[in-house]
Amino acid sequence: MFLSNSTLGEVVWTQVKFKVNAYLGTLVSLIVVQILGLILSMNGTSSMSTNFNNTDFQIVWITADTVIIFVSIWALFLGNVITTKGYRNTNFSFVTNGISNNLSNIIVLIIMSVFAGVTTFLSHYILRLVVPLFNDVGYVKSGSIIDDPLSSIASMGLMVGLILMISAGGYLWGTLVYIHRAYMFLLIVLIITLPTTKTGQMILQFIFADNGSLFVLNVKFVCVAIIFFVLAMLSSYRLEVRR
Amino acid sequence: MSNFGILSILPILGILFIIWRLLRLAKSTSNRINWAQRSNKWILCIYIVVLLLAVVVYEATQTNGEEALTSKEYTTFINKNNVFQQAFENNEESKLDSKFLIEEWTQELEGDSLEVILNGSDVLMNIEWTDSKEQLVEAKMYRTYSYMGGINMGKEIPLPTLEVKDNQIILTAIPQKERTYYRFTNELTFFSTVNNLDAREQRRVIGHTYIYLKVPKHINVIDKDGLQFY
Amino acid sequence: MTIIDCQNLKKRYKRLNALEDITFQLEEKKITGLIGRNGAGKTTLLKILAGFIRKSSGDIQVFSNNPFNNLRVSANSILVDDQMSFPDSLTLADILEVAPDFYKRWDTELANNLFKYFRLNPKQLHSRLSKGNRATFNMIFGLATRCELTMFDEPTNGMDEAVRSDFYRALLKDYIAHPRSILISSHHLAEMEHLLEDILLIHKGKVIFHQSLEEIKDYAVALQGPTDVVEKMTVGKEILHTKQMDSQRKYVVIRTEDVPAIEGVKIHPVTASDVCMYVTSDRKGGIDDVFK
Amino acid sequence: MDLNTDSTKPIYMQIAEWIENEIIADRFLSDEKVYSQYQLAELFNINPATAAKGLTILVEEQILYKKRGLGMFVAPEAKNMILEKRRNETLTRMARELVHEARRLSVTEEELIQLIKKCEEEQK
Repeated sequence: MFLSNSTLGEVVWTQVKFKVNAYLGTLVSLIVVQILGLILSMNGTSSMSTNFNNTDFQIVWITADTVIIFVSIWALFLGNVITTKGYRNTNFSFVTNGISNNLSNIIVLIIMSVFAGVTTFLSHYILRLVVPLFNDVGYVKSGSIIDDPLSSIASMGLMVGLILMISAGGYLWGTLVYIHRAYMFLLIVLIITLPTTKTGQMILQFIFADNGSLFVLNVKFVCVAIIFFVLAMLSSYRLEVRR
Repeated sequence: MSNFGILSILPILGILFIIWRLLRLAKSTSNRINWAQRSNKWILCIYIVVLLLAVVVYEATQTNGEEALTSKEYTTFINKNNVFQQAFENNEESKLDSKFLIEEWTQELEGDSLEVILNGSDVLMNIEWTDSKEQLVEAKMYRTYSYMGGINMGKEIPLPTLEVKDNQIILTAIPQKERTYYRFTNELTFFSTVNNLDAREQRRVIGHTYIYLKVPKHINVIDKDGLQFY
Repeated sequence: MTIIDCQNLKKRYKRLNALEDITFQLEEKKITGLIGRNGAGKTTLLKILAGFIRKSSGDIQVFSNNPFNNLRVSANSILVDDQMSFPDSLTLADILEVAPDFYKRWDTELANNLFKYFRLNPKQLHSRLSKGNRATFNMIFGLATRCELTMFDEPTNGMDEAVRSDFYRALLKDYIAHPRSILISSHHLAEMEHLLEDILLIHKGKVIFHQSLEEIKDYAVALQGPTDVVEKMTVGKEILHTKQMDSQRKYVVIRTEDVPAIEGVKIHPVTASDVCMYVTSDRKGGIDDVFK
Repeated sequence: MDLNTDSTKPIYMQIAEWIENEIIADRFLSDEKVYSQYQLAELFNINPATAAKGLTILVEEQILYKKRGLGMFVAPEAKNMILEKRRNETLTRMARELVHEARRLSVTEEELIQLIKKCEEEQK
């Protein structure tokens, strides 16, 4: 009798290759989401104005904020959807077990988050090129990759971290929903309670506010993502394949 | 002329060449890949190429546009403005930085009163009372560093026109349309405003137009618009 | 070598006891038929063996490992059933292309040849296949994995007659070329009887018997003759099945034993599939009794 | 070459009979190799273990003999042995059935013998 011995690493790697290939469609949906975000960003995300000597002086900031909000929603959906029954069953049509399935899902989410973060960052340059075509206004020379590589990388990293954290949240949420449907309402409960209760506010404050630098904030994002992933793995360890 | 033409075509040719190479690469990789995925892969490849091109093109063409202040410059400007304002409020004419000086003039008054009229302009005024018995009024107009969101407003916003008539000083703002600047940033504002003090500082409006008058004590200054500090 | 070792295996769903008490051992490189009526627990047993679901109690070893969440079992076993699904982003050809990455013994040639033979469309999506074609594709997938433990759960559901016999033939030829342990569940014993070496008959979550096909054929014997004579003969015997032929003649199936030859009573052997049917029947008597 | 899977006769018996028939028909000669269990399995679309069982019966009856690592061979006396066996078993059984059927149809012994003789003539 010949038994092939696949190590966990091998199986995870094969699953990752398979999943990235199989989930390419989600990246196309990401592009759609980004383009939608870009279109809505054309008028600027925030502006300030003042009146000086009878002249209205206005600066309109065109940032990646709208795009990142859209992409975050996409990330939540992505993390959630790969835990659903259909996706889970297709994974188990090939060699895998609970751990390798989780690990490969996590790696796929990381890969997709990096892709989403970097493209979100770069997509902003489309705005920089397109917006001047439609508006006859002044432009401020803006920090670009060559001018300010460090801050560009930091902000790219922040986008990746944020998207990863949200997709991890979606993944945990989806895993819990798979275990019991009642968890469906968890997200809604969280959305209501986090900003309204004292502890919720404290948690939010701890993560998002009072950070010395963007780097610290990003580290916090990644830590939260890791916590979400670990929780998802622990809670799904004894999960059966329901097909 | 012909030299210039060739030079301007070269970068375009270069970009076309890069696109062609990238498309070739994308095609050869996607040939090894199945049909259903091929359209997805094409879309992704094209999107990435477009993004990279956007960056390259932006970096190459970004020549016009206002320089924005760095936060370091901002801080020094704010400090200089503050020093000026301090000196202005304290009637220390000698300390007023002459590089802010825009215009100065003197005027022989006919009567005993001087009226300062503001026609929509936006200035701060201070008066230094002199012991002179003459009718002569000295006036200086200053503008400190005027920035908003890192943009030099001083350059764009015209100074009020100044009209000196008998015993009147009329400052009329030139009603300029409006001035809008677009500013792009890589940063996520909803994080940077919370976390980045520099960014908050950069959004402040700084700068003013000042009028400094030296007026003999016996002259009555009529200041209907309440420009004066005290 | 023993590939599967089940001891008092139980599986309980919320209200239902799917497996009551399963004890059997499966030797390597045999084709075994897992036979049972609908709801006997065949699918549950196969899913436990494949590591998809957990046992409730008892002991189960596949390749000397508890199969649940076990990578070794997953890498060396395949369960082909009609709920098998593949991503919609992959065409059938793509699936066959990624499979060798997962299954080290994947037989590309066999997969491609079978694929061509059954005229499947390589650009189709798995979820869009008709029921029969899906079963065919799943079967090709299952055979090509060459897994040491290959399990088919009702593989011929939805296949037409020609494909069925082709499937059984393909299974046999591939088995001869590459002997391995094959477990086929079905409630149609007759159509695949010739392929099987052993039969594992389960009923209501319990193993009724696990024997070779020939032993099962010897399990029971049928007596047919005048009602009164047959009834006299079968007094005190274990009756598996009775059927009133007409007003005078009766057909009774009993456990095999030496029956004296009596004039007018014919003694018939009983086919394996009939034995299985009778043994797992809860009713003495048959459908005819309903219409009395 | 089809087996009757629905038949009440076990498959391995049918396999054994088939080989015997082949030997009688001189398609397998003395000391010649017969099909292996796998060849039989393929030929008849049956499980190799079942085919092996058919071969084992013949080995037990010494119609075939095993050569280690080489396979199964036809015993020198195989054909005669089979014919002998058939005579003893098959023919006797068939004769018994014939008589049984004849009695049911009220055919007398005389008439039966006449019938057999007649058939004998036709075969010549």
